Amino acid sequence: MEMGHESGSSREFEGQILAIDPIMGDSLLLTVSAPPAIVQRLRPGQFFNIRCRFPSAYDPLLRRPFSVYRVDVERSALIFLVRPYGRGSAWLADRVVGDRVGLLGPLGNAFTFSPRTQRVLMVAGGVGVAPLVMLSDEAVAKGMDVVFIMGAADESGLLASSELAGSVEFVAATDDGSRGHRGLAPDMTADYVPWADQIFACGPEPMYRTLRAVVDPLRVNRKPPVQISVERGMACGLGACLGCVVETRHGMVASCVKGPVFDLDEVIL
Amino acid sequence: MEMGHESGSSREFEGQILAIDPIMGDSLLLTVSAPPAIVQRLRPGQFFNIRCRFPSAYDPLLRRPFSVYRVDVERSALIFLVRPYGRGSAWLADRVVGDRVGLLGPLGNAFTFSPRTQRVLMVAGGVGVAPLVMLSDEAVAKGMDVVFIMGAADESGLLASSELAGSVEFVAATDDGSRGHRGLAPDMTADYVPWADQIFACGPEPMYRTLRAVVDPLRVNRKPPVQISVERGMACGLGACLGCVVETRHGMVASCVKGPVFDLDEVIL
Amino acid sequence: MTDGSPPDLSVDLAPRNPRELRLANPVIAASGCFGYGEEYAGVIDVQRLGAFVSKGITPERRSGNAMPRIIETPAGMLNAIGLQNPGISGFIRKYPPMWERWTVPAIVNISAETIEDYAAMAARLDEQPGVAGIEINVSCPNIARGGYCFGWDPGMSADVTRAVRDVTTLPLIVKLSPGATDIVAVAEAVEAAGADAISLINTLVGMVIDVQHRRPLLANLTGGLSGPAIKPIAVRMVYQVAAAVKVPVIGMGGIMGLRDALEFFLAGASAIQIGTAIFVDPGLPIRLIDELQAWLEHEGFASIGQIVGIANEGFRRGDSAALTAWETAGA
Amino acid sequence: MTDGSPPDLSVDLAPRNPRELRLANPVIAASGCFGYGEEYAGVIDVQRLGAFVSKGITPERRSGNAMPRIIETPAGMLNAIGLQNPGISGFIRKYPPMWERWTVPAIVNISAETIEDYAAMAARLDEQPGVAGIEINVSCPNIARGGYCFGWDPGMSADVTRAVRDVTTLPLIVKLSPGATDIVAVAEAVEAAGADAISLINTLVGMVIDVQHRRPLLANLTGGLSGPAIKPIAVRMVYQVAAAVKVPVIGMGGIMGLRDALEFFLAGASAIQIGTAIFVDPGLPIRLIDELQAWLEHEGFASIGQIVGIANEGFRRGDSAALTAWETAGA
Ligand SMILES: Cc1cc2nc3c(=O)[nH]c(=O)nc-3n(C[C@H](O)[C@H](O)[C@H](O)COP(=O)(O)OP(=O)(O)OC[C@H]3O[C@@H](n4cnc5c(N)ncnc54)[C@H](O)[C@@H]3O)c2cc1C
Ligand SMILES: Cc1cc2nc3c(=O)[nH]c(=O)nc-3n(C[C@H](O)[C@H](O)[C@H](O)COP(=O)(O)OP(=O)(O)OC[C@H]3O[C@@H](n4cnc5c(N)ncnc54)[C@H](O)[C@@H]3O)c2cc1C
Ligand SMILES: Cc1cc2nc3c(=O)[nH]c(=O)nc-3n(C[C@H](O)[C@H](O)[C@H](O)COP(=O)(O)O)c2cc1C
Ligand SMILES: Cc1cc2nc3c(=O)[nH]c(=O)nc-3n(C[C@H](O)[C@H](O)[C@H](O)COP(=O)(O)O)c2cc1C
Ligand code: FES
Ligand code: FES
Repeated sequence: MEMGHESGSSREFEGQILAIDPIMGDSLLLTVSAPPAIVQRLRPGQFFNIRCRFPSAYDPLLRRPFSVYRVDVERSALIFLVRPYGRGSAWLADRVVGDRVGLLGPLGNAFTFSPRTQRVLMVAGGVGVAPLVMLSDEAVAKGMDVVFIMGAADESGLLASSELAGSVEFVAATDDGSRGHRGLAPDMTADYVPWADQIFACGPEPMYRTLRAVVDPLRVNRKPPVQISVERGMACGLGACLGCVVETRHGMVASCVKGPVFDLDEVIL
Repeated sequence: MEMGHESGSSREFEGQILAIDPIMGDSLLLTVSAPPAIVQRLRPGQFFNIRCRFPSAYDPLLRRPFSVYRVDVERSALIFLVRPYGRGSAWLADRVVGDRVGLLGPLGNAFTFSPRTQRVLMVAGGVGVAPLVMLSDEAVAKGMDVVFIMGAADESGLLASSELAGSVEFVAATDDGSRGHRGLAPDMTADYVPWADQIFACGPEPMYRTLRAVVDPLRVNRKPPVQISVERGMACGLGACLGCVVETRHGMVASCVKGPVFDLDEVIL
Repeated sequence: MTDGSPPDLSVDLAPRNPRELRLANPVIAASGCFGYGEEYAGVIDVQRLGAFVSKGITPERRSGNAMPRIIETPAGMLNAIGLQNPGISGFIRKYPPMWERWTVPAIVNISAETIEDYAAMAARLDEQPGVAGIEINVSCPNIARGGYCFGWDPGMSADVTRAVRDVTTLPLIVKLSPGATDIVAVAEAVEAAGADAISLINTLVGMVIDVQHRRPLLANLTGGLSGPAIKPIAVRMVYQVAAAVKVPVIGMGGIMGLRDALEFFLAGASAIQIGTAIFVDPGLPIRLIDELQAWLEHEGFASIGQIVGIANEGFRRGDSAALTAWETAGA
Repeated sequence: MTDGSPPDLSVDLAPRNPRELRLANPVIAASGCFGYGEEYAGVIDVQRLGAFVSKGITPERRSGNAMPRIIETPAGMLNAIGLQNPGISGFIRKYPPMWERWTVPAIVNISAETIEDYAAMAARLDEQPGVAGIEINVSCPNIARGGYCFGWDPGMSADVTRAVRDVTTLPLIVKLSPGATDIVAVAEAVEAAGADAISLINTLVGMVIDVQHRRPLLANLTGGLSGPAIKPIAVRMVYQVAAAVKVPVIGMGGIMGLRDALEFFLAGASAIQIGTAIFVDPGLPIRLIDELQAWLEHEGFASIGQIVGIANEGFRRGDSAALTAWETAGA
């Protein structure tokens, strides 16, 4: 492997918050400026490790990974979906337009379409919706048919279907039945498994176990294949610390580099 | 000593920021709401221990002591002069109107006028000006004559004389001579020592050593007496940790309780 | 699960001592962080505390170290107060008479440089009204052993404990130093020597360099590190020690809120002490009492005792759940 | 003071070894925080570093601990990676050939559970092109001694050092464990046993309890505490050890910026390692090189060597400035 002896192509930079918009109840969409080369080349499923504190205060210490929800090529900006949950995300949600945030990325691999895919099924749980929005945009742009299943605790946690292209079929599920089907997102997938060429899922880990239980009996020769984005506590985001590993058929691999997207059949959850 | 077995009179409360005004270069005046009983009884020289971080982030950990610059009885508010210096004060200076801050106080003793005092000399160094502004207000209200000497690094660090009552004689000194006399505040005091009934000083510790060197040869029988407010790193602000002690003729005493105001002749600096 | 009555927060910290150390609740203000109790009287309802521990008392009056004595560190602080206190005689004249009229149990923290001095202080406290118990601070240099800290050595810690035990029937807490490589060995030794309870952890020794003046910032050069920064170390030691001894363990180190407090109980602490947090959040100890009660009720526990040690399977089974080599070494 | 040329940042970390360990600057990426160097190639100019230390290598391939392996703590983090690595054979096939084409010195961190295994690994590294030195991680359990950590005992640490010294002439750094009560005794022992340099500190053992699930959060139960939280402990130990030994000391623990780095140099470190900070601020090590140079220039020093240990008067005088009893015990 040849390494740059000159100053390497830095993936660490500061972005400026250009816009903050409410979404999905108490969550926010943060539009953050980024170099054009990064915005243009970004692939759906990739993420950034974001510093969620003032530089001189060391608590909370670590960066937080956030998937890209969408890119805004015209403004040369990345859009993140932030749910104020714990200390880091709450800090981020507390920013105002004009503030600067430290970004490291793009990191990780991406969701990939197979050459002949025409019909795609998205399965999103909560803020897991983020990378699937960008992926849906891309699928629609490629002329694919998209069914987008989304689950949330209640109505307020659901994505507004207007966030997706008009051609996308949006299926909602809520734990309390306040909108759409009562139940979990994976429960809604059964009808679409035979239809789909590929399935893409993003949500909490228990969702994947349920998803596997639902789709496996319906799949033939592991088809349609299922790509999932796993969520692990992270430190470096670059494959150096081995704190974020996922157990796969080929051993423990860093989910920040070999993931976060994995084939459901490859990972041991 | 009898203690309240019922819930004690709490001196810990949250205030809301009502106004933020620039002063003295990069410093700010923060107007913070407080219970009327506290505002009305506050004495010049007392201070509050202010939490300078989000409650869930533990760095910087400790509260920071801030003297009261003035009270606003009508709005039931305390006014603090904040110089963004290190991590805590920078956090405080970063607040916006409407934010809440945690206050503990009032703490400490106060400057005191002797019964027959008519002429008072104030000697302020930098942000040490804060408690002397409130003290000047009080002196003027009591019909005293006030000379207010203030030193700063340069012109931008000086208090605008309009911040003081019109009858106060304001004498400025700057290290670089950009306004007023070139030199330190204590150097300007010599002329006024014989005139003054009492001297009140607030500034960094080296200023007191200089002040002592200037005034001592001019005083007769330690008159006029000099009260100074000392600045020590603090933790509890209540006399419990003994981290803020000052060496006096009577031993090591907690400056947060027996001070911050001391008689210059009592302390060993 | 619960019969409608609120969960029982009370705890006896000296079950093997007839004199008992029964607390209405398991929240204790830590030594050196609460003065002699009176300092916080105007701020919180001191009498509601489970107990409080006095500033460390020494045989003679001490004026403490030169300044600066404290410095903030990342999520923590260093202190080198140097045990400023009136000495055992001055202390006895002033504080126990005041405490006698209080309802909250007052525990006296004692520090000395010889075994004889520890014992002599304890003997004077033995029949002192107003004193509910003694906490022995073994994080002091043993002059007879060239200044090697008592608390770093199981034998020396046990010797102090035994000497104090011989002269008083007061409930006796021994407060361990985290500087000991094998904290479990020290705990077992002081338990065998007669400790009624074990508290931990005291501060870790640290230093901050004043870069501008190119010398250590504290006048004493080093100081004791406390606050949230040390919490993971404290929880680990409580987990280890609680599994190894039968006497109650009192956990402390960086507790800033309910979740931190629960970590210590689940790790095996029967009670907790709050130190540094009192400086920044004086209302915390009282709030914790209410929050603990509400949490126990919500989770369906009838008493605080029911959650002690439940994060440690070995503790629950009643066998000593020593950590494996890799676990203790860190990895 | 300076003759116009920029201050000299270079340092030899193995002055008593003919093979030398000369670094262009004293900023080193720490073991476990920098992978094998290539991970950061796309982010920073790795070749500008003074050196970097590889992830800990073990005799056999290890898949590491179960998840979760890391958890954030106040101003710090706990890790229990469990030394996931390809083993010495897999390692030698893959990395030294890559490093041979780099200009930055690569140091290999080795971990084992027996003295023989340490020596066997060192022997294989001895003539390996691409390897500039060995860092022995003694924070591992010694299987032959019931799992007692090598690094907690001066004798055991010296035995490992001697065994490795016997089989290699490579520059040898021994990395001390802060779990040792008497860190100076361990340092002196490994110096006598042939260490060319001493690095410290490794992580402190900590635990976080997952309150919701009522069990330790890390699958390994405990983990190693690193980051700013431990900096005061690290600075104190560097100050003590640097005053006691003649070999260069490499300081680390919570360095997040220039002031932290200077604290370590002033305390007595000849070089520094950056660990946890790389995760949150990957640009830091390179920035530090420039900032150190600018600071030295501004303060009128001709070389980094001129500031080493100057916060310690005894160090400057050349006599062993042991801390007094109260200083080491904390108080
Ligand atoms: C690849 C990836 C993409 C993500 N994308 C998004 C996104 O688009 N939008 C979004 O809102 N979030 C996203 N997340 C989650 C996000 O990174 C944060 O984890 C989340 O915001 C919570 O962080 P916090 O600081 O708010 O909570 P914290 O304060 O960190 O605490 C949250 C809870 O988790 C626990 N916890 C913290 N760290 C760990 C750990 N390492 N192991 C186990 N428990 C731990 C804490 O104890 C606490 O109970 C993503 C995560 C990953 C890995
Ligand atoms: C009674 C009193 C009244 C005060 N009134 C005012 C006021 O009205 N307005 C105002 O702006 N400020 C006032 N101060 C000062 C204020 O409390 C803070 O100290 C100041 O704002 C700096 O805090 P910081 O967090 O910004 O800086 P920090 O981040 O704390 O750092 C400042 C510098 O001091 C060093 N330092 C920090 N703590 C200590 C310590 N314990 N010992 C030695 N060095 C230390 C740090 O290393 C750093 O270099 C007052 C102080 C006292 C004691
Ligand atoms: C300012 C200060 C003074 C202390 N004095 C003593 C003391 O005199 N005796 C003692 O045993 N512990 C003393 N301690 C240690 C605390 O009681 C406690 O063990 C330690 O601070 C850890 O708890 P914390 O993180 O909650 O503060 C002191 C701690 C601080 C911060
Ligand atoms: C994720 C992680 C993995 C580590 N792995 C090793 C290791 O394999 N060998 C070793 O000697 N030290 C290891 N360390 C310890 C660091 O090299 C360093 O000694 C410690 O983290 C203190 O420095 P810091 O606070 O700058 O991180 C590891 C630290 C971290 C955070
Ligand atoms: S986060 Fe460090 S290896 Fe993935
Ligand atoms: S700040 Fe604690 S005694 Fe003054």
